[in-house]
This record gives sequence, structure tokens and C-alpha cells, in this order.
Amino acid sequence: MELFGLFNYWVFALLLMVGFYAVISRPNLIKKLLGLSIFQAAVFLLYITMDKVEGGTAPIIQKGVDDAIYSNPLPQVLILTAIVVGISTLALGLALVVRIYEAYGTIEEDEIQQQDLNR
Amino acid sequence: MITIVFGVFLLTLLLIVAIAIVREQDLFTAVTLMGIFSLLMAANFFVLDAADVALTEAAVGAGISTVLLLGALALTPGRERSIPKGRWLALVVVTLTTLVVVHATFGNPRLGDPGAPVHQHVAPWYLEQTPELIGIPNVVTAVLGSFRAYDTLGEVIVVLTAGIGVLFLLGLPGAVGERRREELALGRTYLSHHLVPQVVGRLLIPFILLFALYVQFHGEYGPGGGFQAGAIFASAIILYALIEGEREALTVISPRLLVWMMAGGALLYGGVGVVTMLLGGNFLDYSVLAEDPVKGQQWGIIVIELGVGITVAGVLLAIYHAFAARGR
Amino acid sequence: MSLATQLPALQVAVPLLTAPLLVLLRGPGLAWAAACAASVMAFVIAISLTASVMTTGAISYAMGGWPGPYGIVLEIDALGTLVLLLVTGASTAALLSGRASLGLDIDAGRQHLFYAAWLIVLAGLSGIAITGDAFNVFVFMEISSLATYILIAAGPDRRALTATFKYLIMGTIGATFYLIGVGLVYMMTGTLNFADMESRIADVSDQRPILVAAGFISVGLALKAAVFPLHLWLPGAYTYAPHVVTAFLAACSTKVAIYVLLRFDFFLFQDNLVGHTMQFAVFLVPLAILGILVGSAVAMVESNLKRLLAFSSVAQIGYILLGASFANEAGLTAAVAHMFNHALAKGALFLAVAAIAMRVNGLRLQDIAGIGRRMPLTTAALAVAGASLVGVPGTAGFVSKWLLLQAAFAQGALGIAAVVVVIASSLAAVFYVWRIVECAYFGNAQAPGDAAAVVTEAPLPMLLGLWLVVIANVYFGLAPELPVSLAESAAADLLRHVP
Amino acid sequence: MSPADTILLALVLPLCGAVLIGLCGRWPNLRETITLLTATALAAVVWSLTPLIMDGGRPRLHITELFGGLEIAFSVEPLGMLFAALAATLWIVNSVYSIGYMRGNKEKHQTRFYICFAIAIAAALGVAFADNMLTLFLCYEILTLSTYPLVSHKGDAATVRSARVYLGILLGSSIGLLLPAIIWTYVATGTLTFTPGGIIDGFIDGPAVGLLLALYVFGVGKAAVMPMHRWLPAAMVAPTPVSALLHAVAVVKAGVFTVTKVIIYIFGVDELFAEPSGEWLLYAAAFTIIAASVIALRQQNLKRMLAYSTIGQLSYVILAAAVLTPLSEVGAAIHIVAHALGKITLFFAAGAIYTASKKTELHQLAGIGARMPWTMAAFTIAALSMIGVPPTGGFVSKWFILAGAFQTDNYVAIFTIILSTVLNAAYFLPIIFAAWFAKEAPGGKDHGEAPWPAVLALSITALGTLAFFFFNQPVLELESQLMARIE
Repeated sequence: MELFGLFNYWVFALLLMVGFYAVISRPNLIKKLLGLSIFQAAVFLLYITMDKVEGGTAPIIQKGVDDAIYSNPLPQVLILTAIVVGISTLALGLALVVRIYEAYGTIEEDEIQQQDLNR
Repeated sequence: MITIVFGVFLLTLLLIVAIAIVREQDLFTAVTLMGIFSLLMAANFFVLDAADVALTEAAVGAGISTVLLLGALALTPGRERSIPKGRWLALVVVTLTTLVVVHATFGNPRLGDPGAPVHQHVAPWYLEQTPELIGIPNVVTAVLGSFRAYDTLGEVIVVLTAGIGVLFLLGLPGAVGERRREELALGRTYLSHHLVPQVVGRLLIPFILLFALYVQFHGEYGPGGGFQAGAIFASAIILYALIEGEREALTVISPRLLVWMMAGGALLYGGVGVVTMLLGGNFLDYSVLAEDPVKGQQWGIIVIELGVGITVAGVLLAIYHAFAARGR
Repeated sequence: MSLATQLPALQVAVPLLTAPLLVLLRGPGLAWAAACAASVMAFVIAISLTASVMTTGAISYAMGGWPGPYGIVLEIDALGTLVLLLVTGASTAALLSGRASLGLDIDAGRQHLFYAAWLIVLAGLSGIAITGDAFNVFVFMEISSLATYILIAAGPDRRALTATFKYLIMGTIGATFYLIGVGLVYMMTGTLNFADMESRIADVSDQRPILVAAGFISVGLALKAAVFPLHLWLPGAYTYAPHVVTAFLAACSTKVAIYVLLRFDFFLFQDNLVGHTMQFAVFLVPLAILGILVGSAVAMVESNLKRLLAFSSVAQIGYILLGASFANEAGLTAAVAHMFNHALAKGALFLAVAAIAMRVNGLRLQDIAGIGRRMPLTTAALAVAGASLVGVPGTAGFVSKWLLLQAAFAQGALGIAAVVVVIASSLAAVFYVWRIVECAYFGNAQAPGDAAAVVTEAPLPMLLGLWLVVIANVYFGLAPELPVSLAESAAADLLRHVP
Repeated sequence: MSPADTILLALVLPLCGAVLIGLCGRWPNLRETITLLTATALAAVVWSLTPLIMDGGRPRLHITELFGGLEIAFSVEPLGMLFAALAATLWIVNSVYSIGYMRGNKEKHQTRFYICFAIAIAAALGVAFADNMLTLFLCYEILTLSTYPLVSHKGDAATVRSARVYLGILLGSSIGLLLPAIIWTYVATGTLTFTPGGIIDGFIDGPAVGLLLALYVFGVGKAAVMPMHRWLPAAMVAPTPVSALLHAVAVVKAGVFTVTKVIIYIFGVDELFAEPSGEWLLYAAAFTIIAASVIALRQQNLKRMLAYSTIGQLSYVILAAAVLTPLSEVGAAIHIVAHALGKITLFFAAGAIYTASKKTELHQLAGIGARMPWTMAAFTIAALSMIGVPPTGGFVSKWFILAGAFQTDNYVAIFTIILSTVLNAAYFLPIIFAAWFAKEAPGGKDHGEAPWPAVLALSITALGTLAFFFFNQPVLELESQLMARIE
């Protein structure tokens, strides 16, 4: 039970590194962006894990209920912002990938480097 | 107890899907898996009592980002080249870092521990003061819209920046009048010749739009708010574009209007800040907007949420159109 | 409530809200003028904030009227104003002088979007400099980063796209690392406000998550600041960005990340982590020294002008870090003063490069051979700015190099090693700056009478802006009171948080 | 006008001259007139300070404070007065000469030449009047940078290469060694102001003094103590007026002047005398004198030979300063003047020979005395002064240095001076002999004297060399103030 309480954090660590691995090891640019998304999603999990209170509920105040336990609203707000940042980065990254494909004819990093070297 | 077991199940699934995404060489499959990943993540958030975040993750992660990824894939090769061997260094680095992070987690407070520092400081104040100071039930909206409104303004600007960037890189979807004839000649008007999606879609779109409006204006009372509403609204229009063709979608909301939405929402938000300043308060201090500070707060939140919704919808649609227009 | 008390909010709000207006504008001229107006206004606000910080001390401003730690509070101190001056000054100088150069790189139909992104970068960087909230830093970091990617991707070469993508990946990783670190600190303290964190972090009994947080935050910000060996994104980004953008970013963007790093380290970690001063020295000094040596060495052999200067930046970041890692008043003063002075020197150099690039094809050394005769004013500016980079007395660069060496001498044996490294790198700087200057004055143009014959002096606004910055280099070399006194009080501020 | 204003005027005047020269670049006659007028006015201004200094006045001019009590400030003391007066006076003569030389050789970019020259003079005066080491360093670097365009004047590949050596050594040594030395001094003592009796006493002692001295001496590359001497032969690619005024007087003298000043006002003669770790300087100077003379012996090119001769003569000053007796310090100061007069004459002569006949090598000079009697007469007088034969200025300074050396029984110094005198004679006398008595090689160009401004200039300085033997009293008086302070 005690260790189950940390399971979320372990999954966070593993997801983080799965994403990170994809970013640094895959030459495909879209794959890198997918990895980056997983990487960011892991952080969402870290924050949201913090907000949970045993026996709590979403922080929407119910009138007339005095002894309700609510989860922490702050990490939720932060992660709402972080999700927006994530999608914005993804959109910009994809636009870049499209332009790179138009300019180079490939989206594999090593082939792009090869083309730049040969020029 | 059951939630914890369910949580463990979901998280394990999440991990498996993530590894599958990295291993999958067909990018279309990977993107589909990414959608599933986001849905699982949203379910997780729901289990963890974060309704607003769950709604957002579902709308954005599973919805919009999948659409964008597919839009990009339509313009680029759909398969990853098989990778050469020798990525060991990456694997070693990653493993070591994981071990460090896992090692650190043993100092973390346990899941759901009410004694954790985060539940002792700041957050209780929000939960106690929101009914008095803001007078709305959804504390997340109160924090987002008022206590940390400056962050949220930043968030809107981030979205706007993404819009500006995509338009800058890929170009605005221009006037479409000319293109119509070519499209017809090629017989490419998207899904309009598929009966089932067309009928189901047409039935669904009004409800999606209605739901968007509900999420927009009910954000003070239940989960939701400008960001989710904007994303849902954009999904409805994108669905419309898929069914009826992009031209139809662009006649409903013209490119010029899209740009106005992008900028207008942000300006509306910022305008509230400027007005509060002119009325003698600090930037984004809504209390000065009405006689009663609590009313002022509510008005402020409603207006800025609207600003968020408009910008998000405008930007997401503009990005979608930019990708779609690039294809031709 | 008077206008003066609203200045902190206006500092960010003016460029931030002008940006959406620019999206709506048609016509590049109008967009440029509006961007300039906003940037000048931001600069003026920064100057008046500096004046009031210097006279009355730090300013705080509660966003939305909510007090910290519940709302977001802006905290403006000496260090923050110095960074503000850099950011707004660099933006203003680059915008005012860069219109013609940008017009060559970006087609008219997209320029209003470009200028909007520019203002967003400006707002983002200023926002980081004045906020007192750890998460707000992340938001503004992402604002400035995303907009920076747009600015860099506007470069005319296709390699600008790949450089931007690389920067996007590394920048996002850096920002996410920072976010993880902030999350872990939040987990242990329950707050996001810097001042509040500082007072609560001391009570945290289990330091393991805080240690890991310190690691994540340092690595993340080091990525953003291009600290060796995490600088890999920088040369490409600086080289292929539009020239005026390079001048803007090189002057201030990495410094903002260093600023956050300094704040975090001295406000939170120095005091509260066991043996942290030692860790700071153990991890950062080798990196700083390696960065100085490697950056200088690569700059000595590099033949592309912008790449050369980019690697020189890697070395200069090492200087700043080296000064900071002494963790005493002299060292911090030197580091902060060097942030200011290096921005002046590098900004002027890249502006000169932008002016040259308007008239010459290509920016390899052989391409600029002999421009000293065709563009005497630009080349002279390049030479003076180069002297400032080297640290010739009478220029701004000399002041901070002096302070750095002085701080190093006071450090004993380790300090002597640092002196040797700094001197060696200064000599390398003499070498690579001299290569440029000598080539510009005495190099033989490859095709005489052909390309060189049509080369004329850069347009007047460009020259004016360039010389303004160059004169600032000399002015602050002879009358360094402003940066040095700001740096001194910044150092005192930072150290007040260390027992 | 207060003395402080006079100092300011002396520093600003050449700079104003530079601006005016730049503005009048299109009208060569006007430009040259301005140069001459500026030089004359400057000399008058500088000389007007001498009575005050003779009376023991020490005027001071504060410009600005940088940080931590460091300031840009100027003040005048005997040594600086001497150097400033020397540079300002010889600038007039050199300007006359330049007009003849530059026009006679139809050099390009003459406006740039005169501008940089004026800036270099301003920087040299700044070095002379500097009140502290920081100000001196600032002016020192400006001097280096402003002379670079003069050295690389021709602009062809070989010249640029030589100029690179010039700048590389001077800038490299000053940043790499001198700057750390200055900062070390500042960190240890908290001040950089030149103070009679030195400032390091009680702060730095033991072997560290020797190390610091090494940083200073080798850091001041302009003093050309071996192995920092290579820039001087390299600088000979410059037009001759540059070699004459800058590389025989202003720049190189700025070097030895700095070293002398550091010894007297930073270390303090007494402090250094008591500290054995500083003794190496004597040997380094002695080695440089002998080695440079031997190398000069083997040179075939006239200007290069003169350059090595300069290296040796500069180390005389260093040697004299390192003997560390009051008499020798005065000898050092006098030698700065004596060598300046002699060496500028030699360079003028070399330039005049080049202008008239395009001859640059020693073996070409046979019989040239018949064609250019004025020039060669001046050359002869100056060469005798280099060797130290009475009745020339060189004799006076050697006398004082030797007297100082005998005071402390410093046999190394005595032996070095005697040996080097022999060597000097060995490389100068054959030239003089050949010029007057040998037969000219057949087939040479038919030529007479160089343009009259050049001849006039070298005659004046040659006469000055002779005159200095008889009328050295004012200099002695001025510099014995130095002696008084030391004792």
C-alpha cells in the first residue's frame, strides 16, 4: 500500500524517459515530436498526482456540504496552462516539419544533415 | 482502494501505449496510439479528481493534436525509416536518469496523503476564500481566471504565438473562390460523397457547438471554461470542414475573421486588464469593474474566459486550415 | 492610482498587447512603426523602473490585486532591471536600425506576423525578468521561446528551419525540465512564490526531491542559457536567423535564462541544500572553464562570421558563469556586469554583421575581404565592438573583464587557474576578432571589380543604430557607473539570501 | 589657465588636430599646415608646464572614476614631463620630415597617416602624464591600436603579416601579462596610483615580487626586453617617419618609460633593492643588450639593423633602472632623451637615403657620403652618440649609468656597458667608413640629397644630439628631483 502511493511517480519517471529516449534516439522528426508530447504529458501526470486527496472530489464547491474534501485546484490550473503550451509547441513543430520536408524532401535528421554537408 | 487499483491499471496501460508509440514505425498508427494515450491520460486525470484537466486533455490531446498530426502526416512521409543500431548511449543515459528520479520519489509524499505540503499551504486558502471573494463554485476557474489571471493571459498569448507561427511558416489560407472549380473537377470534396459520416456528422455538429457554448459559459459552475470551449468549438468546425469541404468551412468563418478571432480574444482579455487599470485597480484586478467586488470578479472572469475561448478557437482553426491548405 | 505605480504591469503589457494588434495590421511599414513604438515605450518604462529601483529599492506589484503567495506578484530588483534594460534596449536598437535588413530577409506579406512575434519575444523576456512567481517564469519562458522559434525560422536559408527545429526540441526539453523542478519544489513546499518558497524550503526535512529539483532546474535553465555542453542549439540558431534577430537574441536571450538560474540558485538552493556552494563550484566551474576554452578554440578556426561570433558567445556565457560560481560579492558583480557589457559588445557586433550582410553575398571571412574600403563606417564599428569583446581598455568589455579577473585573483589557487583561463581566452579573442578586422581591411576581394565594386555603405538608419550601440560600448567603458552599481546591488541582493 | 587645464589641453590638442586633419584631407597643403601648427602648439603647451614641474609642482587632472576607487586621472612628474616634452618637440621635427618623405615617395592614404599619427601622439602624452597604472594601461593600448594602421600603411601581404606580428605581440603581452600584473597589484594593495616610494611595500614580498616584476617587464612589450622584442623589427615595414618618431621615440620610449615608472612608483627602488628575487631583471636587460648588438652586427638591411640597435639601447634604460641607484635612475631618464635624439636622426637619415636613392641595404651605402654629405654627416654624429663618444648626448647618459653602477659595484652592468659599446662601434663604424671613403658601386642611380624638409629635419636632430652634450643641465635638474625623492 505504501509503495502503491508512489506508483504514479514511477510511471511519471518512466514516461518521461520513454519520451526523452524517443527524442534523442529517433532521427524521424515527427517521431521526435511524438516523444516530446509523451515527455510533456509525463509532467502533467506528476502535477496532477500531487493534487489528489484521499476521499476528495473535484474542487467545485457544493452548496450546503460543509465537510467535503476537495482536491487541490492549483496544480490543475498549472497543468491547464501546460497542456496549452504543449499543443502550441506541437503545432509550431509540425509546421516546421512540413516546411523542412518541402525544403529537403525528407524528415529524417541524419539525411538532412547529410544534405547540408554535401552542399 | 478501488480507485487506486484502477489507477494502477490505467497507468500500466499508459506506459505500454507509450512504449508502443516509440516502437511503432508506421506513423499513422503511432498517431492513432497517441490519441489513445491522451484518452487514457484524461481518464487518469479524472480518477485523480482533476475534472477540468481531464476535459482539456481529452479535447486537446485526443482531439486537436491528433488532427494536427494527421494534417502534418498528409504532407510528409507516413513511415519512419528503420533506424540503425547503436543507440545505446541514449539508452544508458535514459536508464540512469530514470533511476535517479525513481530514487528521489521515495522522499515524495504518498498519493492522496492529506498531510502533504501542497494541501497545507496556499490551496486551502483558495478553497476557503473563493466563495467569499469570487462567489463561484468552481475553484479551478476562480484560480485560473482571477488569482492567476496573469498566467492565463500568458497562456492565451502562447496560443496566439503558435497561431502566428503556423501562419508565418505555412501561410494564411487565402481566398478559396478560385480553388473551388479545381476541387470539383478532381472530385475531392472530402467526405461529402460518403453518406454515413455526412448524415451522422451533420446531426452531431449542432450539438457539439451547443456543448461548446455550454462549456464556455458554465465554466464557473462546473468543469470547463474558455479553453475547453474553444477547443470543442474548433473541433466542430473542423468536423464540418471534413464533411463539407474546406471551402464551405471557410465561408462560414472567413480567413480574415479567423485572424480577427485570434487577435480579438487576446485583445479582449488584455482590454479587461487595461480597463481595470483605468478604473484605478491593478492590472487584471476585476473588483473595480462593478460596485460589488464579487460581482466585478464574476464579470471579469466571464469576459476573459470569452476572450480565451475566441482566441483558442480562432488559432486552432487557423492552424488546421493552414495545414489543410498547404496540401494543395 | 498613478501611472508610475502601474509601470511594472505596463512593462509587459505594452508589447504583449501590441502584438495582437500587429496581427491585424496590413502593410509592413505600419507594423514596423507600431513595433518600434511599443519597443521604445518598453525601453522608456525600463529606464524609469531602473531609476526608481536605484533610488527607492525593489518594487513589487500584485497582479490582479491578489497578494502573494496567492496571486502572482511582480518583484523588480536591481538584477531584474539590469536584465530589463538589456532586453528592451537590444530590441529597440535592433528594431530601429533593422528595418531594411529584415525587409531583405522576409517578404512583405508576412512581416506583420514577424513583428508581432518580435514583440511577443520582448514581452516574454521582460516578463521573466520581473516576475516573482516560479510558474509564471515558465509561462513567459514558453511565450518567448515559441516566438523566438518564429523569428529564427524567418531566416532566408533552409538551414534556418532545421536549426529552429533543433532549438525547439532542446528548448522544450529545457523548459520541461524546469517545470519538473518547479513541480518538485512545489510538492515539498506547497507554494510557487519565490519569497514564500524561500522561507518554507528550510523546513523541508526530506531533501531528496529538492536535490533532484535543483538538478532539473539547473539543467533546464542551462539548456536555455546554452551553457557548455548544452549549447548545441546556439550556433545554428544564431547563424541562420535573420541577422537583426541574431543581434537581438544574442544580446539578451541567454542572459535571461542565466538570470533565472542565479535567482533560483541564490534565493532557494544555496542556503538550504547541504554543501550547495561546493556543488555549485564542483559542477559549474568545470563547465564554465570548458565552455570558455572550447568556445574560444572553435571561434578561432571558424570561418563563418556569425558562427564564429556564436561560439564566442558560448565562451562569454562561460565567463558569466565563472564569475557567478565564485558565489561572493566580487564574483557576482563581475558576472552581472559582464551580462550587461557582453550584451553591448555582441549586440553591436551582430548589428555590424547585419549591416555588412546587406551589401555582401555570404558571410564567410573571404566574403567580407576588403569591405573596409567600401563600408568604412560599418567596419570601424565592427572594429570598436570587437575591441569591446576582447576587453580593450576604454570599452565596456574591459570593465567586466577587469572585475572578473579581480574576483578571480581573490580566490586563491583555484582563482589563479581561472585567471589563466580567462587570459588565454582573451588572447583567443584577440586572435579571432583580429582575423575579422584584418580581413575586412586588408583582405583581397576574390573577384575584384565585380562584387566589391558595387558594395556601398549600409543604409543610414542601420548605421545610426549601430553607432549608437558602439558609442554605448565606449561610454560604459569610460563611465561604467550604471552597470557596475546595478551589478553591485544585484550581487548584494543575491547574497542577502545566503547566510 | 590652471595647470590641470594645461594637461587637458595637451591631451586634447592632438585629437582636435586629428579631427581637423581628417576634415581637410582633400587639401594636402592645408592638412600639412594643420599638422605643423598642432605640433607647434602642443610643444608650446607641454613646455609651458616645465617651470612648474622644475619648481616641484605636481599638477593633477581628474577625468572620471570608474569603479572601486579606480579613476582615469593624469598628473605630471619629472619623468613624465621629460618624456612628454621629448615626444611633443620631436613631433614638430618629424612632421617637417614627414612632409618631405611622404611626398617624396608619393605614399597613398596620407590623411589616414597624419590622423593616426596625431592620435598616437595623444596616446603617448597620455602614457607620459598618467597618474595611475590603469590610466597608463588605457593610453598604452590606444597607442598600440593607433599605430597599427601606420605600421600596416602599405597594405600589401608582407606588410600585413609583419603588422600582425606587431599587434599580436604588443596586444598579447599587454593583455596576457600586463593586465594580470595590474589587477594583482590592485587586489593586493587596493590602489594603482603612482606613489613615490612604491605601493607594494608591505603587501607583496618574497619571490612574488620577482614574479610580479616579470609580469610587468614582459607585459610591457613595448620595452622590447627579449624575448618580447620581435615586434620592433617587424614594425620596420612602416614608412620611415613612423619608424623614426614612433619606433625610436614615442612607442618604444613609452615602453621603457612605463617600466621605469613601475620600478620607481609601483615597486619603489628601495623595496626592489632589498628584494633579491627582482635581480633577474638586470641579467635579462644585460642579455638583451648583448644579444641585440650581436644580431645587429649580422643585419644587412639598414632599418632592421637600426631596429636591433634600438632594442639594445632600450635595455640600457631598463638596465639603468634595474641598477637601482639614484644616479642610474637619472641616467635612465637622460638616456631616454639622448637615444631619442640620436636614433631619430639615424632613421631620418635612412629614410632620406631611401627617398633619394631607394637604397635600403648596408652594402649599397658605399660612397654615398659624397652624394648626400648633409645626411651622412648627421648619420655620423648620431652613430657616434649611439656608441657613446663625446661630444654627443650618448656619452652623458652612459656616464651616469656607469657612475650609478660603480656606486654599488655592479660589475654585471659595467661589463655589459663596456662590451656593448665595443659591439656598437663594430656595427656602426664600418658603415660610416664605407659611406665616406669607399668607392661607389658602378651603375647606380644618379641622385643628390633628399627633399629639403627631410634634410632640414635630420640636421636639426643631429645638432640636438651635439647640443645635448653641452646643454643637459635643465634635464639634469628636472630629473634630480627624482633622485631627491628616491634618497
